[in-house]
Amino acid sequence: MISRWRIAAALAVIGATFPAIAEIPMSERKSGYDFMGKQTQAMQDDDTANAGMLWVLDGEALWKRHAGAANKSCADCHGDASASMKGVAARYPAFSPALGRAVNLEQRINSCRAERQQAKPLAYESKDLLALTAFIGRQSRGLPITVADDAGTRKAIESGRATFTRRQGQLNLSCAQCHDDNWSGRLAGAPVTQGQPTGYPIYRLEWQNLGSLQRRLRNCLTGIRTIVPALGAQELVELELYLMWRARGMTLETPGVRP
Amino acid sequence: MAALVFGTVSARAELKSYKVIGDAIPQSLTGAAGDPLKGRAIVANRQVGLCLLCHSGPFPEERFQGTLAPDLAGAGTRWSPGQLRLRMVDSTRINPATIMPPYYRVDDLTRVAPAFAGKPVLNAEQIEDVVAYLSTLKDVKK
Amino acid sequence: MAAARALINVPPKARRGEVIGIKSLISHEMETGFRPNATGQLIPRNIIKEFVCTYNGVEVFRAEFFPAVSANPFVSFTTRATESGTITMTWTGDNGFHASESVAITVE
Amino acid sequence: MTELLTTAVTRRRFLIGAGGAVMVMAAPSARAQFVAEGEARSAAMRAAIKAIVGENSLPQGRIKIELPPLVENGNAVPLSIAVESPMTDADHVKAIHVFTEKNPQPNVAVFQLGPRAGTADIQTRMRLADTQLVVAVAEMSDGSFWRDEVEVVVTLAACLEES
Repeated sequence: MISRWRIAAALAVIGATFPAIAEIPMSERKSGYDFMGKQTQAMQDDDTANAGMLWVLDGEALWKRHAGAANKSCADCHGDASASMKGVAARYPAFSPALGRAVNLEQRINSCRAERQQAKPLAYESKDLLALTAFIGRQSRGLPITVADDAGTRKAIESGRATFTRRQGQLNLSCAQCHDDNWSGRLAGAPVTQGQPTGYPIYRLEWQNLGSLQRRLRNCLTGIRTIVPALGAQELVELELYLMWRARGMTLETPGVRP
Repeated sequence: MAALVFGTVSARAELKSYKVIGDAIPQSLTGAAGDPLKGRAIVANRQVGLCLLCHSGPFPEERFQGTLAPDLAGAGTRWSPGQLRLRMVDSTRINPATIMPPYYRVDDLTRVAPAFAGKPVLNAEQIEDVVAYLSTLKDVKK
Repeated sequence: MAAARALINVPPKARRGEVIGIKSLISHEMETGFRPNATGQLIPRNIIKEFVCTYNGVEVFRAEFFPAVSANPFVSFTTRATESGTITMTWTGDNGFHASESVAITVE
Repeated sequence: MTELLTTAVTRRRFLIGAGGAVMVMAAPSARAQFVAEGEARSAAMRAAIKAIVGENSLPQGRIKIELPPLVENGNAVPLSIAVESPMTDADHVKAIHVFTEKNPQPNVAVFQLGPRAGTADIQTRMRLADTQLVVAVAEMSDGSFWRDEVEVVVTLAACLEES
């Protein structure tokens, strides 16, 4: 049972390091949405006000576009995304037994391009990859985040958890110190939030653009003056997976709007 | 590996040595008293001292101060200069789980970004300036 | 990829004389011209300057934008439903930018 | 600049104020220069308003700005403006002009409407380079002008990135 395993793992972590507080209880988890002002919430809630929808529209067009040497579109294999992609984004990153590692949605899209379309991979954080990710993510809006329970997934989650709880950088901070222990506080003027990845890719007002969870993670890592892994790095994929596991059962909001 | 060790050693060599007595570093890192006015500027500067990201303090001109750590008002009443110095230099010596970054330690850190590797957050003079400034904060009211 | 993507929201049906709400959102970076690049040089301005809404060919709303309008400009306004027909929104800007979207409205 | 969780300077690189306004809070001379620039910009806003209003009086009233008093990010601040008007052929709002005090340019947007609008009720999103005053002016069909103004406090987003 996953819950028993979770408690055991949590205890192991407490024993290994010095976190002041353990994980956030399930009942106290909050989306970044809950930390936002009413006006920013309203931007997310209204599809004609949510700029992330512009990327969803682009993604819809890309879904139907033929690409690569195979001259196939996503739709040629998967048909109507509202049926075939429903729930998919809510269960990524996922462990790929074939590859022996966790794969995020962006990487999954690119492996489909390589294998089925015989097309070049889309660059990480490129407009097209964000658009397809947002379009696929949109098909799971309102669904609960789910994470598989198998040995490969569990191992990858553990690896992500180790990254989350590791003190690092010149400022010697771990993710957990802010986002588990201090989410009710304010860093300068801004709420710290719990770091629940409920709306990715998000339209971040700061960016004036859509961006991936990895882009957001890299912002925080830059802040604590640590070595920032490249986009797509396995360490970041596993951190993403851990964060999704931490947010399991919470509702996917893609495309989210955040300050 | 050898290069890593060498880098750490050479960086550490730049730091002034100090002696911890109890929960304090009684002696100035530079051997001189700091400048409280410069210290105030360091504390208020969000790129240099970073303090107001987590702490609030008696800075009426600064909006959006942090709430993650104790208010700096009254710090000079609560702590001696030596106690403040150790809390700046390496707060983990007092509380291993603290969120307070070590401002004057370069070893035993993990994966420091290249631009900051081997450098303390503040140098010895800056630490002394901040200690001098915090020591003036006798009034708990802002 | 299309040059620009727009989202517009107009009620498909309205009563004659009813005041209806119209919302529009278009993809555009709205580069201000005041922002330096990595080498410190200003990135040239590239904004949408004008937004016009016509109702069966008659202009009912117009906006002039400056660089202080946010990226991916959003505008919401109202108009009176007068007759069935077409509502068209047009955006024009720097570097020959031009985009247009139309929707039908039925007025009873 | 690899700094940090949140900084005024880094933030400005993302905002429209970036150009000439890059400055360091700690340096008194830079700060003074920024204050001087701020005053110059206030004067620029007054001049921009005068270019529309001319010698007419500009009382407060009839127009209402809604802006969150404290916003989370200056890059996209939701702005609502409503003007009391019957919006008839004889008595309507011709235009709404929006200005700011401390952006590099005082003009934000001009909205032209007429009796067919039914109401004078518009929404958009604007950029605010810093905490400052936003002024909206309604130009009425009878030639009168009305204004509203609101001070908006802009917070700094946490955890910015290098550009």
